[in-house]
Amino acid sequence: MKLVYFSWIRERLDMSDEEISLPENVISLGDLTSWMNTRGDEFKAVFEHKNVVRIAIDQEHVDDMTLDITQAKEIAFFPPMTGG
Amino acid sequence: MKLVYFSWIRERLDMSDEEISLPENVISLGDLTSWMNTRGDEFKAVFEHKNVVRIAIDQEHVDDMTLDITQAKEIAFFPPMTGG
Amino acid sequence: MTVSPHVKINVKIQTDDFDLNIEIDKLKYHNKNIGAIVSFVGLCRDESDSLSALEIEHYPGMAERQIKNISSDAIHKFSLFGITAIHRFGKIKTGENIVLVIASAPHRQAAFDGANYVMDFLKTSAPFWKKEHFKDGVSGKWVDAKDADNTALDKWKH
Amino acid sequence: MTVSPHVKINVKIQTDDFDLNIEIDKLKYHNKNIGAIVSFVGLCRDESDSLSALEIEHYPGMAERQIKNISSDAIHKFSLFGITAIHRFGKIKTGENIVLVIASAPHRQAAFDGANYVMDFLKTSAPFWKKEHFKDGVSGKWVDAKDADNTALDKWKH
Repeated sequence: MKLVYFSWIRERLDMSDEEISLPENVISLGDLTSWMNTRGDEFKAVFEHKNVVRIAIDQEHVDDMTLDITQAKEIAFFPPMTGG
Repeated sequence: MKLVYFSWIRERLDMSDEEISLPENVISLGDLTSWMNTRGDEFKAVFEHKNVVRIAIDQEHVDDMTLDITQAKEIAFFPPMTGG
Repeated sequence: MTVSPHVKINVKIQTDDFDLNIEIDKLKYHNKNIGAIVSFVGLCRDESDSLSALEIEHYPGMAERQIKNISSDAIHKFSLFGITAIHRFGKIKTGENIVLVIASAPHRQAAFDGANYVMDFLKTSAPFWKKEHFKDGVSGKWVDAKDADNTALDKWKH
Repeated sequence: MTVSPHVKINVKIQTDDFDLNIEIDKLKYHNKNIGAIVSFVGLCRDESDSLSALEIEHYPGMAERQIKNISSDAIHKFSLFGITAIHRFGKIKTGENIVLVIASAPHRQAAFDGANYVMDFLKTSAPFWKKEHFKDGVSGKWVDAKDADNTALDKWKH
């Protein structure tokens, strides 16, 4: 699975994307964000702010933490958008 | 005093403007429209429709029939505007 | 409310067409605080292919002055940097431009409101009259004022 | 509601600037039923001369698709003929254009509403992020999302 990062989340994690294999017990979107929070200090600094991290699964904006993500190809994490 | 006419009022009266001397008893805007109504069939056909004739005194839109018009230089009569 | 020294009002009543890019450049000139520019262009529709042209009559002098006043109102009401308003007169064929209003402002909603406000007044309160010429050669018909336009104007009265 | 065969949606995410006249001509092409065209141009303000440039990042693919969906929504919601939406990315200097939205419609209010609706979504829901670069050389700062923009979006939810 590909994870992609934008804006200050990309800068904080010092990478724009990565390929990962999910642990077997990560099924839902909520499982994923909880697991991300355990991946080290930089990840924790991002994912402890649950209210500012926005998520897209396969380029669709989502906010339902119970969604099954095991079939997703690409999951993106980014702060609130500031376009226009 | 100059009277000017626009749109179908101009066409109906068959003139775009005219110089007139007001009768002495014409003081207010209401007096003027009543007098216009007596100037023949074509004037009557226009000025009997009081609700559709709009008026500007010296290029300012007005609707107060009690206004004193004796000092006006130019009075315009036209139907509701349809610009834009 | 204070008005910026950058404030610009450009009003023209003309037979010629206008160029939107050029008019926007004039409003932008020497002002880097503009964050939003909203433009409205009104065109002559062919009304299901029945219309051949519009003929637009106006009251010279009064039209310019009134549109300048309305533009100045809009600038104060919405804290705009500028308004450009150009209204054509004479014969206008289907598909051609009739009217242009541009509002520039620091922020988005002010620019939208400013352009919309000036257009509502142009539709109902500026001394212009439209006559329709039809393709079947039937002699011209003066356009009636629309209740909807007057209702649109009422929304600013609060 | 039926959608006219004339309906056009043009969405581009690009580094280059855009030309408003050219984009309007594309929307008008072969359609003489358009009575109103509203354009919004968003620019990079210099914030009292402190800003030197914005850097805009976007999510390629998702940005295009989402703006196309929003444009299609707007066309159905307001019975428009077309929407053009162009958003630039990369480094944008003060005074330069950032974003363009154009809505074409038979009538005035639909065109205003259509352009305003698409802009509200671009501000809050399209995957773009802005970073400010200041003249004093202080390293860039990511722009925070504004509550006002989210409130503006809420007005369409009824």
